[in-house]
This record gives sequence, C-alpha cells and structure tokens, in this order.
Amino acid sequence: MIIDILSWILLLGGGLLGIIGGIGMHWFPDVYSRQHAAGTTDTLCAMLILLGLALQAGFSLVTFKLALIFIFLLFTNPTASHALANAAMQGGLRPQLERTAGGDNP
Amino acid sequence: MIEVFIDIILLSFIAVTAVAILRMTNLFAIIMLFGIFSFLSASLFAVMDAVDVAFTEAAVGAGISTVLMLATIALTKTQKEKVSVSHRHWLPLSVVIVTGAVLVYGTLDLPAFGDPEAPAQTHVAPYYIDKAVEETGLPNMVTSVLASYRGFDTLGEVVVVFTAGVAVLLLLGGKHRISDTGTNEIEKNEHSLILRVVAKFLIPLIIVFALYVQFHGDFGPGGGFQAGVILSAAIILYTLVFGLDAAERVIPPSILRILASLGVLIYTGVGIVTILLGGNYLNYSVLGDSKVAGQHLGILLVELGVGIAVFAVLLVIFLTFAGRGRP
Amino acid sequence: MMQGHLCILLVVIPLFAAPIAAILPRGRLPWAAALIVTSVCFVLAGMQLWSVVQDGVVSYELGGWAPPWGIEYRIDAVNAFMALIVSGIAAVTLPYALLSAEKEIPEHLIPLFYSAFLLCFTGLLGITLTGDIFNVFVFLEISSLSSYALISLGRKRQALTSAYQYLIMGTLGATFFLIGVGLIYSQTGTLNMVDLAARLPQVSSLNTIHTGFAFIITGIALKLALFPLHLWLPNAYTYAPSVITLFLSATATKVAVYVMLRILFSVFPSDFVSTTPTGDLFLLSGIAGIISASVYAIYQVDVKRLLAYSSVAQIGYIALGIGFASFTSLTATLVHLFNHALMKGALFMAIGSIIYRVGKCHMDSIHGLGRQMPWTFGAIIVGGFSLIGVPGTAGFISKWYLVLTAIEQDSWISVVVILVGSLLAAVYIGKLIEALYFKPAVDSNPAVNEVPFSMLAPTWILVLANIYFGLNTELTVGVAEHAIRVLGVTAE
Amino acid sequence: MMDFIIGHYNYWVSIFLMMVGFYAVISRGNLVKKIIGMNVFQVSVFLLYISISTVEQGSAPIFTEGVELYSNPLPHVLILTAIVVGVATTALGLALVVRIKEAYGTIEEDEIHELDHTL
Repeated sequence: MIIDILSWILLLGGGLLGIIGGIGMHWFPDVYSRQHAAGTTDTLCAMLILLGLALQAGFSLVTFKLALIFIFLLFTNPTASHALANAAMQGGLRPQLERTAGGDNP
Repeated sequence: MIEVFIDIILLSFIAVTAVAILRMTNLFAIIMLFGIFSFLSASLFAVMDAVDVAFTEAAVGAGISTVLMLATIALTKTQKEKVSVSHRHWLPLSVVIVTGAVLVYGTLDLPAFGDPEAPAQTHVAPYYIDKAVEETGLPNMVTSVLASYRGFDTLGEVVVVFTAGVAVLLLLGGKHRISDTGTNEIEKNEHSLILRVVAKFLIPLIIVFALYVQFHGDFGPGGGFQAGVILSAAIILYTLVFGLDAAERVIPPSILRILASLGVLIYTGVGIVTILLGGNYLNYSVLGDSKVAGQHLGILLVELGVGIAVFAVLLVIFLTFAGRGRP
Repeated sequence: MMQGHLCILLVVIPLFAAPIAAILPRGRLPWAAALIVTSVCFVLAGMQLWSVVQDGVVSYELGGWAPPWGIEYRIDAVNAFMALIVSGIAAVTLPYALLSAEKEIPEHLIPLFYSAFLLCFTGLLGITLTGDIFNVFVFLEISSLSSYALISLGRKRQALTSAYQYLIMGTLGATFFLIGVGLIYSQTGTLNMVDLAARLPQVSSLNTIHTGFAFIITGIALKLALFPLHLWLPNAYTYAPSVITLFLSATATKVAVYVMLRILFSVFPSDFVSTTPTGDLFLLSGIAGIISASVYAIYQVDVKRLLAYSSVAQIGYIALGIGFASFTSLTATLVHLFNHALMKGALFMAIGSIIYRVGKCHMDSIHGLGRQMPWTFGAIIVGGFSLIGVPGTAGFISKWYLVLTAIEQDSWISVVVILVGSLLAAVYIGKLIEALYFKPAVDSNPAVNEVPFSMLAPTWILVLANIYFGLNTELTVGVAEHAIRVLGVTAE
Repeated sequence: MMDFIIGHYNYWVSIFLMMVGFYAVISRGNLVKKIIGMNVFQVSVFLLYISISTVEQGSAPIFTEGVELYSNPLPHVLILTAIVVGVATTALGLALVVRIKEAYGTIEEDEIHELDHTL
C-alpha cells in the first residue's frame, strides 16, 4: 500500500516535471535556455517515472531491465544535451543575454 | 479500457504530428517531427501487441531513416521548403479526398477493431498460434513465421535491402563531379571530451545489446534485422564522434561490401543446402537430426545472414552518404 | 533430382549470382557471370514450360510448408510462358549489353551494374512464378528498386529526375497494392492465390473487397503505365542507358500485365470484371491511350521518347484485350505481350546501336545513318513494320486477333481505334525511316560503320523472331490459348 | 452506432494519416518533403495492417504459459517486411535527391522543370 502510494507520487512527480519542461521549451527565449528547460527536467522526469514503475513492478526481471534503462538514460540524456548545446555553439549561435521585447529567438 | 484510452491518445498525437509535418516548411523540423511520428507509431504498435514491429519501426523510422534524411539535407544544404503559390492545390486535394472516401467506404464492412472472430483471425493465423511452437520449437511465433513459414518473403526482404545498398553505391559511390559540396559537418566538428568518453562507454553496450537481440530473437522480440540495425547504429555513433576516417579504418568499405554479399549468400545458401539434402527450398527440417532441431538450426543461420546483410548494407549506405560530402 | 526444383532454381540462381557479381573485380567477369546465369535461366524456363504444358500445373511448397500456411510457387502455362519471355529477353540482352554498357556506364560501376541487372531479373521472375500475393509485393519491390537505380545511370542529368519520378510513382503504386492486399486479407484471412480464389466468392459482395480490388488494380496499373497513369514511362525510357531501356521495355511492363491478368481472372471470381465497371474502364483507358500516345509519339524529336510513347500506345492495345475479357481477346493480349517484347526489344536494340555509334538519337542527328548502318536500319524497318502490324510480322497476328474480338463484340469504335492506331504508328515509323534513310547525312557527323557483331547478332535474333512468329503462329497462339484456358476463361 | 465508431476509429485515423502522407507526396514540390510524405503514407498503411491483426484482450504472439489469446502474428511478419522495404526505398530516394542537387543545384521540382526547359 505504502509502496503503491510512493510509486504514484513518483510517477505523478515525473509527469509534472515533463509538463514543466514542455512549458519551459515554449517559454524561454533562446536555444540554450530552452535546452536547459528540456534537458534538466527531462532527465529527472524519466528517472522518477522509471523509479515509480520499478516500485510497481516489484522485484523481478522487469525491474532489472528498468534499472538498465535508468543507467542508460543517466548517461545519454545529459550527454545529448551537451552535444546539442555544443553543436549550436559551433554552428555560430550566441546565447541571448538580454530579454528582447518579443521574447523570441531571432 | 485503459488500452483504448492510450490508443486514442496516441492516435491523436500521431495525427497532430502528421498534420504538422504537412504544414511546416523547415525541413530540419519536419525530419525531427517525422522521427517523433515514427516513435509514436512504434508505441502504438506496442500497445496493439505487435512488439516486433514496434521494435523495428523504432529502430528504422526513428533511427536510420531520420539519420539518412538529416544527411541528405546536410548534403543538399537545403533548410527550407519553398512553397510555391502557383501550384494548383485543388487537383491533389480532390484526388486525396476521393481516395480517402473510397477507403472509408471499404472499412464500413470491416469487422470491429479487435474482434477475435474476424476472418483474418480465424483462417490461416490460428495454425501458427497452435502449431508454430511445437513445429519449430520457438516461443516467438513472429520469428517462426518470419524465418520459416514465410522464410521466402524474408529472403526477399534481405534482397531488397541488398538492392538498396547496390543502388546507393551506384548513385553515390563514384567520384564526385562537383567539388563545392563543402566541408562535411561530420568532419568539421571537434567533439569534446565528454562525448568521446561517453561514446566509448556506450558503443560496447550497444554492440552487446545488438548481439542479445540477434540471438534472443527466438524467445523475445527481435531478430536479425533489428540486431543489424542496432549494430550499424553503434558504428554510426562511432563515426559521428570520431570521424569518418577513423570509422573507415575500423571497418574498411571493401570489407563491408563483402559482408553485405555474404549475408545474402548465407540465406540463399541455406536454401540450396536444404535442396541438396533432399528437402524443398528453405525446408530447414532436413538440416538436423530431428525436424525441430533442423528448424532451430535453419532459423538461427538465416537470422544470422539477415543480421550480417542488414548491418553491412545500412552501414555502407550511411558511410556512402557521409563520404559524399568529404572535401 | 533437380527436376522438381526447377521453378525455384529459376529464381534462386540469379539471386545467388547477384551478390557475387557485386564483389567481382572490374572487367568482363561480372558480365560473363550474368550471361551464364541468364542463359541457364532461359534453358530452365524452357524446360519448365515444356513440363507444365505436358503434365499440368506444378505446385512447389517453399520451406516444405503446405499452402496457405507457407508460400507456394504455382506454375501453370501462363507464368511459365512469362518466365520464358523474361529470361529469353534477358539472355539476348546480355551479349548486346557488353559493349553498350562499357560505353555508357563508368567502368568502376560495372560490377554493381550487373549485380543490379541480375536483381531486377530475379525480381521479375519472382513476381511471375509466385502463388502468394504478398510475395508478389516483395519481388515487385526488388525489381523496382533495382530498375530505379539502373535508370538513374543514364548519362544525362534528366535520368536522375526521371528515376526519382518513377520511384515516387512506383512506390505509390506498390503502397496502393499493399493497402489492397491488406483489405482483402482482412476479409479472407489468407494470402495464397488459390486459397483466395476459393474464399473470395463468398465475400465478393462486401465493400471491403471492392475497395481492395480497386486499390490492387490501381497499384498495378501504375506499374503497368496504363493510360493515364503512364506519366513516368516516357521519361524513364528516354533517359535510361540503352540496355536498360531495352530490357525494361521488353519485360517490366509485361510482367505487370501478367500480374493484372492473374489478379483479374484467376484470383478474383471471373464474373468480377464483367459485373463491375472494370472492363469498361479498361476499354476506355485503352482507347484513350492508343490515340493520345500515338499522336504524342508523332511529335517527338527524340527517337527513344518516340518509341516510349509507342509503348504506352501498345499497352493501350493490351488494355483493350483485357477490357473485352473474352477468350479471344485475352489470347490476343498474351500474344501481343510476347510480340511486343520482340519488336520493342529489336527496335530499342537498333536505337541503342545508333547511340553506340553517334552518341545520341535526336531526329536531326541521325539523318542518313540508315545508309551507313544497313543492318541496323534493316532491324528498324522490320521492327517498325511489326509495330505497325504489317502482315508477315509478329505484330500483325496480335492485332488481327484483337480486331476479331472487337468485331465479335460489336465494338466498332475499338475496330476504328485499332486501325487508326496502326495508321498513326505508320506515320511515326515513317518519320523515323525518312530521317534515317532519305534525309542527307549531317555534315557534323563523322562517317560511321556498322556496329560490332556482338550487338548486331542479338538484334537480328529478335528481328528474325519477329518474322518467324509472324509466319508461324502455332507456337505463340497455341501456348497463349492453352494459358488462357488455365486462367479459367474459356471460349463460349 | 457508438459501438460501430469505437470499432472502426482505428481504421479511420490510419486512413486519415495515409491521406495526409499521400497529399504531401502529390502536392509538394520539395523532393525531400515528398519522400517524408511517402514515409508517413507507408507507416500509416502499417497501422492499418496492425489494426487488423489486433485481438481484444490478446497478448503479444510470444508463447507464454497460461495465455490463451494471442494477436495475429501474420500481419506482423508482413509489416516487418514492409518496413524494411520502406527504408530501402527511402535510402534510394534520398540518394537520388543528393545527386539531383549536385546536377541541378536545387531540389525544388518547379526549378528543376525550369532548368530542363530553358536549356
């Protein structure tokens, strides 16, 4: 019962973070801050959901697979964000340091 | 009930993505959306219990196709689609509406979605469900139908992949006539330490996973095709991080070409061996002491052929695309 | 021991050779491999036809699984005849291909070129021999993908765009076919053609079946270049390398026609064509195709394009034959398939020879060449006469049968259309002959000789076949009548 | 009526998707976009097939103890083949696009037409 409640808290928390990340993607002005929104929340979102699912599954083969996915995401998600930002930087895109009137990326 | 709910949500997501693909003009965004479209379709396949299909669609649609499309827009240096005003839109639109109407008319008689009594479920399919496990000794019915009952289709499928490889080499394999294609993104990027370290950590894992998919395909979702795609993805990742020259040092293109041919030859060869042993083409039962053992061996061998051919061909295609932009 | 495996060997031998050809060294080795393979296949196809005509239908269970659970190869007189046409044309194309391809294809691509050629050949044979409707789709894609690549090898840049155009149209066609197969499967639960034929009559009144039927037919019609879905064909034939134009024009559309016949008359209940408007649509498409494509052909300045439009017109005659759906008309269709393969093969070979010598085949640039290349010119004359339907050539036989049917069915419009079509053919062939022989030679053209024997011999084999089958109709008409009876259509 | 809609919406949505893809192929002039449209078209056809194969309450066609109802494995196999055919076509189409760009300098159908006719 407690495990059930705990897992639902984790799942809902993960979902909430996902939504926040999505809003951030639209809200922020330029590539880098958008990426910040997507990258950070997404990593945690996926992890919370995986933990929640693992609690639901109990101790089984499924949990092991979930753990593998967890480790995989732990490595790839931040690296992907890094690669994206790196590519944008090399592509010549400068971070926008002040908020313009439109709030949109030029 | 929950499945219907997920089904409807996914379908609406897919529909929105498709319309967005149609309406957008930025090609890069369209390709990304297409990747999303593929992933959503793969999820939907999984919800509809087609796990093997979901696996393949995720690997192909969201993986290989997307990579190739990105390579194409990098090579053609085209970011935006030009939408001309002069185009007459009523003709395509009316063709599409008529076609769609005919199709909807055709579905009115179809049995309801998920009906276990539908003709599709009651004629040929029950045989596979009842007998496949016993006759081939594999729990995954998709694998046994794929590699044994309809093994000839799968041979055709491998040949289609091989044909694509030959075709891409014919088109892009030669010397370039135009030299101003510029420097390639893949060559130019000097990747940071983080990427190199993480890639070195990930690539062996991906290769292990590919092998798992290859040999576990009899018991779970997966098989030669998916394994080939994943294995080639590992090398593609290597190419992206360490550069084309390094990748070609690891696997020279000439070896890849031989591997591609070898994969097809293994598959056709197994069939020829079965003829020589007195069976029909691709009748694996004659390969082993017992029928089931023969089936098992045959399926293992042809899946291996599929894996090798798909891996080599997809990699050849990718490297040919990537090499086209080399200065 | 191999006797029972004949039909599968027909497909497996080129299938096995294709990947090997791809890794052979440059030079003439890949060509030799392809030549041996196609010749062997031709012999095997001949044996297969003989055994089928003697002993009746052969059923081969692939993988040892009984149909409808496994895939079945089912050979009767119709597809054995088709396999013979395809492998025969391939076998005469290859000796011709050696020099022509060396001239038109970059040297380092030669192994891949022959590999793709063999794949295309495999695909066409696979479509022909299979008794499983999904298997048709798979082999259709093998032949299509390889032909897109082969067409794109033409030397002009338009070859690329026409290959692309063909790719889009061809894939749409294949996808339509796939949709149709899915719909039919959803109501019958089977993919085996014989099993489908047994189960379709019970469900043939359902909307789903009608829609599936329409989609399958539209899909094949796109591949077939049936008017008005022919738009890809003239470009593809014009810009492809000569060898490929010759091979595809003589085989690819023919195989598509075969699939159409198979679906219409042996998979679907035989009254399906007459009770639905299908037959009328075919007649309409045939009439429009013959007239418009022939008129177009007259105005072409590129000889290859002229012949390509003439191909569209010839497909119109075939559509007429299908539309009448009677015993005589279908016999005429099958005979015309064979004859058209012979005459277009001969004509495109002759044009290829001109391109081999002069490098182009524009109407203005071939003036006077007929006098310098008498043998090639002779081939064009005979091939052209056959195309027009002059008595004594193969083309006359099929048109004669077609006219007979049209009169039988009181369709005077069709009679007039066939005659007008022949007249228009006479006009464009006349234009060609005039340019070749009666116009003074262009000064800028250097004096040229006849092409080498290895190109001339295959051309003349086809030319002589045109004459032989125009005089001796027993073989073609006999086999065709037998085949049509096998399809389930009998003379009233 | 409601039952009928619930029983068929899957087919209808996949038909809608097919038509979106089909429209993109025949109405757009950008060669890459046409190929993407074609992919959308094909994936939607796959959806139709898999919808046909689904059995309510069925499970994935991998033998498991105690499971009675499986979904139909045959369309799965067909679609696996079709997916592979799809990617092969896509690769070939894109290779053609790259070559067309090299030969013409553009991948817009209208501009290619103009280039061909002004010569």
